[in-house]
Amino acid sequence: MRIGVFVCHCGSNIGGTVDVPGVAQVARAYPDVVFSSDTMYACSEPGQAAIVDAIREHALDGVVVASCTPRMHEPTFRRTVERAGLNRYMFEMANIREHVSWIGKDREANSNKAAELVRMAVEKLRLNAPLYPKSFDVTKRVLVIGGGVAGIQAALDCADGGIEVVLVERESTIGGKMAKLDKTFPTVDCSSCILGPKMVDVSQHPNIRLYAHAEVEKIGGYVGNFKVDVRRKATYVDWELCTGCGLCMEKCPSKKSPDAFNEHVGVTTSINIPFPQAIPKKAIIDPTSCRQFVKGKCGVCAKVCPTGAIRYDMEDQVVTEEVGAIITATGYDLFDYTRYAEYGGGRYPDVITSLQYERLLSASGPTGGHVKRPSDGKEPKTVVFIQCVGSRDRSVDRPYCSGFCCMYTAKQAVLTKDHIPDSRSYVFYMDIRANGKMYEEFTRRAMEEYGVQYVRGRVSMIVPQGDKYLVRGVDTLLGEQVEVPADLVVLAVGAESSHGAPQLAEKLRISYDNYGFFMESHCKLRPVETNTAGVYLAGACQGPKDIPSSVGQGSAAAAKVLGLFSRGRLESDPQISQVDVRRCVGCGKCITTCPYGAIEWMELRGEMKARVIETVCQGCGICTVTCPQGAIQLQHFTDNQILAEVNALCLS
Amino acid sequence: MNLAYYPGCSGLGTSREYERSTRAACTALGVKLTDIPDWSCCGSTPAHALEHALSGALSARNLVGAAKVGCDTVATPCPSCLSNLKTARHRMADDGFRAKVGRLLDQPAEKLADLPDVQSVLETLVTRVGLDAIRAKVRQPLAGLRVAPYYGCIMTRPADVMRFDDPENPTSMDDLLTALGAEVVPFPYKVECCGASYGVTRRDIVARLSGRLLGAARDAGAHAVVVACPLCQMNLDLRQTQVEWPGGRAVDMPVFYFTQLLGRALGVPDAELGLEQLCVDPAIAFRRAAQAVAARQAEEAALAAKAAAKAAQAKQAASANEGGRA
Amino acid sequence: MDVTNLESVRDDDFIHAVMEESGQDLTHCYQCGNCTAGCPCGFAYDIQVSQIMRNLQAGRKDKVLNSRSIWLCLSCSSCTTRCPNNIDVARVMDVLRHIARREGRVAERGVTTFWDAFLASVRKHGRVYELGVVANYVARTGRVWTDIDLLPRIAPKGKLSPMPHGIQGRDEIARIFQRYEEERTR
Amino acid sequence: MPVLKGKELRVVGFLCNWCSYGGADTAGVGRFSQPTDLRIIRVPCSGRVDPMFVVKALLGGADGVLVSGCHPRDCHYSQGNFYARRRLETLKTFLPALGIDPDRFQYTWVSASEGQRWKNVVSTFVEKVHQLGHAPRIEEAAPYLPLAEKGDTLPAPLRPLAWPAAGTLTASLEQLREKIRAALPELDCVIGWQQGFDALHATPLFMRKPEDVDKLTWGPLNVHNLATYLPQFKNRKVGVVVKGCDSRSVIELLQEKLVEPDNVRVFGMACEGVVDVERVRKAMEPAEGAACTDVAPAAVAVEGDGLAFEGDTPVRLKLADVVAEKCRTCDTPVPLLGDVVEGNASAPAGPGPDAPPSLEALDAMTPEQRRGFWRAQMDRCLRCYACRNACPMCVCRDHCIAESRDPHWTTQEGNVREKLQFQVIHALHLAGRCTECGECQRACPVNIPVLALKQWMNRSVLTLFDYRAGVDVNAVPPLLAFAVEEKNIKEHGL
Repeated sequence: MRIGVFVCHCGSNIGGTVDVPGVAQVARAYPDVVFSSDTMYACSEPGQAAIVDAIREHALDGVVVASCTPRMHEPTFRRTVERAGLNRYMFEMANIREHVSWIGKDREANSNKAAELVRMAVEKLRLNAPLYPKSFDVTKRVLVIGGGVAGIQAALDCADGGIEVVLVERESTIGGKMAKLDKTFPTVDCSSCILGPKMVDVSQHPNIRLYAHAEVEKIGGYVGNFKVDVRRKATYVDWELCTGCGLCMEKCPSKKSPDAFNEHVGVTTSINIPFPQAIPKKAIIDPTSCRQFVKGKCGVCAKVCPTGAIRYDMEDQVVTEEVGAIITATGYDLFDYTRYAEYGGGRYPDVITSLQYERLLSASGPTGGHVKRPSDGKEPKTVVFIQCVGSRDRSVDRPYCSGFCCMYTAKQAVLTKDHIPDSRSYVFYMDIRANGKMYEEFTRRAMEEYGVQYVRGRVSMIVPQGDKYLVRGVDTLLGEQVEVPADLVVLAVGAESSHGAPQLAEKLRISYDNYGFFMESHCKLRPVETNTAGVYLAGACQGPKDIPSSVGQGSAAAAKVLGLFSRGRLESDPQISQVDVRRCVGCGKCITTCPYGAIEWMELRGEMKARVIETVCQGCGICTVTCPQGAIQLQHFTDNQILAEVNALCLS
Repeated sequence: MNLAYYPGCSGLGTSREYERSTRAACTALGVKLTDIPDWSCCGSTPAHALEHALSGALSARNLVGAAKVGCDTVATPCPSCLSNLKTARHRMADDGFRAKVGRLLDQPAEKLADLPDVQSVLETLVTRVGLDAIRAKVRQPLAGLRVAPYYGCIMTRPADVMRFDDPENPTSMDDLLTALGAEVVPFPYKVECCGASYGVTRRDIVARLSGRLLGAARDAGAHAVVVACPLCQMNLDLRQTQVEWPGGRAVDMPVFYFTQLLGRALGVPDAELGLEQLCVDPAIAFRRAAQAVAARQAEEAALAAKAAAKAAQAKQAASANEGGRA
Repeated sequence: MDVTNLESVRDDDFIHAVMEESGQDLTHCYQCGNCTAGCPCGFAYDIQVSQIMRNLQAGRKDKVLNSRSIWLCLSCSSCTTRCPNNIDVARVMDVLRHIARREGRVAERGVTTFWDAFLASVRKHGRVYELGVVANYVARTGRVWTDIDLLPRIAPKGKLSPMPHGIQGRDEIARIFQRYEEERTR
Repeated sequence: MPVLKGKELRVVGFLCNWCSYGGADTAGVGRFSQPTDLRIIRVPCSGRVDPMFVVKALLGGADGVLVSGCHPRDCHYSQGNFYARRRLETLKTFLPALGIDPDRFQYTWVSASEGQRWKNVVSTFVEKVHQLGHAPRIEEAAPYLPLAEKGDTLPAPLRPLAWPAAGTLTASLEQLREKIRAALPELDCVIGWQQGFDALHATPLFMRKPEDVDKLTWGPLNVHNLATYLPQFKNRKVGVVVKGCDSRSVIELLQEKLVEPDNVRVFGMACEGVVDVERVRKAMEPAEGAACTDVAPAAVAVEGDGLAFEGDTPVRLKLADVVAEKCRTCDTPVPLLGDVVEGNASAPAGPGPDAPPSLEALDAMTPEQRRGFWRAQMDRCLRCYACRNACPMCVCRDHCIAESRDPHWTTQEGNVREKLQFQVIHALHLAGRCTECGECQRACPVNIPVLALKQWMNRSVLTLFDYRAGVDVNAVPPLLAFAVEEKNIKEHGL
């Protein structure tokens, strides 16, 4: 083999503490090394040109570059050697910057270490073999999990991009949390006015198939070819027939059913359509409260339904969909504020959550948009908002900032003034986090134009006093204890991961953090990708997000999917395991341990052998360690290649 | 389960009635209490405010004593003692602390590694005897008595040390009193501090804090406050004449130990419960309760009468018609 | 008010001492003020508890140890219970008292005098002798009228025992105090 | 270029590409100064780190080896570090058997963002290694042979032994022959024992015709574990006669699908223990210098609790004195599966598990002695691979990596390091699979107590995963599985 070694100064980054020419000179003595030189910036244009020239001039068939971390420039140099006609895997890097020059000052020790790292790289390279990526077909359909604003955006962008979309929503209508909001910051425009049209588009788009009141049950396959089982939960109404006329709601005799859409402010009928703009606008029966199910007799809705759509005997149904990519947009849930006993732990009727307050403010809400106290229906004159309830609080294991509470609180305070001009609002806050376009200006307006009283400090406890609530807190800027007799207290509850998120993550084989939020590939540079190829993230399932960033991510994820599908076929990374059938004795240990189910049985002349499904294998190498015969080897990280490195260090 | 009993110093003095009623109630419920031989003071606040190891040593001595007589659990009526004993035991997990205490007690530290568990008499009653058992034994329910349950600030806090009930909104005493037939008023200041031992040195503090508590009880329409802490009882009862009543409106607010009401409901003679040793006359509470009951009965009677009258009228009218037709 | 030179007022040893003895990480405090908000005794403090915490972060030893607040803390644990950062604030206050006592700084003499009287009684009898404590306190402070108004209320109840309840292990207790003092002076 | 100076030690690191390698980069970007001793090998996942790489490095002269992966649950490949944790922990508990200080090997978790943590990990570990100093090389250790005479196995402390007591199990050979004759028609062959070249040696018998069955023998001389032959009969119907211990090997083979349940017919005999031929010879050796073959007896008969040897000098030996090592700790005299001839129902259970003699002896040694011990033993190793060929679980056969070039785990050099490397490979490959049938040791022509290594490994596996091989056909071997929270593995502070 004819190997060329290039040792990089990286300006003074490496040259400063490593004898770079010395290392290059030592490398010349290494086996199969026919050319070795130092270079100022290997990654620079001239640097790469030098490599290309050397390859041609010295007929090199392998290249080692000793410079920065391969996590930085391996792809760069692989392209370089490819330009010179080498296979991109006939290349190795020695990391003599992050792992040498930057962590020690001892020039001599550094130079030694650098020389040895080069030696290791050379020894490995000697055993490298050209690898060629395989390509395979792609099912150009995408599954979007979650029909909140992020999921809606992703679905629409994909659909407009011309690919089929399967949108799965857990609730009976799409719209998510945004559909429950009255207005949105910082422009205070009506939430349903801007979301409604998008929801309609979803329902009418020829490329979108919507499964509402459904959940993802099982996910198999791999990027380009996923197989997904979707459980369509029984609605007890045949949606093919239901016209959403709402007659059943008018006539339904059991009117005490929990009203989930209105955050349990008030109650609703057992058969209902959550709200006028619901998509799909179809009725659904709540069997936990419906008389037909509880008492076994009623049947009113069945009688009145003009299209005879009621089906009390309906059962769940599982459908299978084939898709090439998956976008998760499962959003968030609200922190359970009843864990704060000092705030009444749910015992005080007029201490409510911010989302409940949205419903009170909303014209489509239970009070028709008139702000009334749940307890006595009176109009509150003094409203206290408490921020960071379940955010930035280690004591309830919610140390993170939920991000959007500061802004929606300011908005709600502003709206309160609009609804009740003679009211006064207080906001207890720790810091105002308004880092978005026009956000800071908005909170300023709340204070300056709407006279919202911002009090810097937490609230210690809420005490009922007559028909008011004494809010006892602190004004840390005054350095004094303060109290406010309030008519209504609104808790700015923080965001937590959507319930069931970890279970879904397991199905998707993506990782999630301690709080159940999904992990992105890279917090800065790959924010909507996951470490599982073909699975993308959008919106608050990755961490608390406001509407603009959720929508942004929805589009970003869609762009990723469209990009993925823009190629007719996908290339698979050739750094995957390969079975030497001559050595394989068919014990199946590799099949047992593979986390991806990427190894299958195959019969060869009457004997069972293992076979790697190239498109599924992710190249972890667990199987290689499992196989006692060393019959299954992870390409580019074979036993021999790693042994060569070990021996280069130990035996030499 | 052998239960050791640690009365606490005030049980020999200002809270004799707590001590007496506790023993009486426990006897009535068949809870056997083994006194810790030659028990000593836990050092209370003055000790832990001076040095944690000193407080630890004074407390540990008693826990060791309890272990000596073969008890695995120590029960004490006084939250201050409770807090010190529990904290001492809690901190023994730390080798450094244990060693220090060992030196003060002049005992090998490992002897302190595994000390008996500590709990309040309240906890003993609600968890070991159980509300159902108690309910079954009630002879004269506290009908009509509206009470404000006041637990005091350290009975349940800090939560990780005390490990009993909710630190912010405890309900064990509420449930107990309800089981006894009393009516528990919503009382938001269950764990708010009364001013503790500052009565002597900073009367103003106690006057204000205890005043707020009594005021809240008054406004909640309580006939009496029920406490589980000698210090609280002293501040609310003995010092009731010193407190600042919110709105300046003072009332006579009897302050019971929960064990006294428990005993009474179980049919223990008042004499054994030391009711006469309360400063604000307990009779006031019972009188109010009686009045409440009477009022309610009167109300019900009136309603009944009304209904009867209506019925009679109807009947008359009916018969009149009959006559008319005849 | 004078300008505070953060460099010159900062006493790192003090910060470390407090962290060490209380086992609490002061850097966890982000000044939400919840401790102050819930402190029943805040009205009597000269420095609110959250500001005590802030001053601790700034390492202002004198400011903290000379405050009245640390002596007026009722040890009710409201602050500890509600701290969003799981800081045992009450314990920090305790530790501040320890350090202050060691350095002989006491801004609320009355309080410590009462405590000393209390402990003296424990040391002497093994259990607290209430009348003795009050008498001792009155003697040391000369506040002869302390709670005189309560006498007619309590006297007839026959609760105050005229004599201390000494225990056999008296000297045992005394030795505990003795060793404590030796440790301290060492 | 200056050569490496004495101040540095040889520390090898295996880092996963996604977390720890990134963490090391982060540390570099943060300019966190670290000891220069460490040399990092980049692998895709900690699950790719074969424990044998670590052994290779340590035997090859590394003073310390550090493996680092993603934190549990954060594995880029979702499960790699879970498998790694089990494999590496097992290795860590095994190293002392070779006299290698387990502190020289450490594994831990560092994420790509934890630059500071990486610095600490490296500093702490390298400092630890420096405390331990240069790693003593096994091939340089002073030979240590605690042996009575040459050719002897380990000095097995001969405790008074109730078990095995001949005659307690009156298993009837005739019954067995009947069963076999009955089954023979639908079987290609049934494997049993027959008398070998002399009365002292039994040898495998392959019965195909009814008359072959008459040659079948039974008794304490049936030392071979016939399960070893089963894999060769793959896809053919075959019967096999097993002792209690042999039956565990069959179970293991079934569990690993190396033989098909429908193709194997198991005939079990309740066992009374087998002899250690070496001991018998020794016991019978008449005079100094007489060669072993001289003492070959004309016939051997079981009499009560002993064996009677007829010949020029008749000898009677108590079975307990010449019994094979494995029988001393046997707790499965009656086969666990198959068509078993129970014999006497009142079969006494074995003596139960107490440390096997070889293991006991190994335990008794200091690390230094162990190095010397293996050095001396490996000097004697002929590298004939009889141990492997006799092992019922060594199913790779001619694919054994001991002789392959790809992968090239051991060279053909006849030195201590390479020989020991093979023994370690054998032990590691048997982790959670070995039933301690002892064939490896019995087969060794120079009596190297190689079984001790497997016994040590089994003990580790038992304590770490409370798992025993060859008991349950449906069990999953611990190293082919993992638990998100490992009960008996506590992360090592780094």
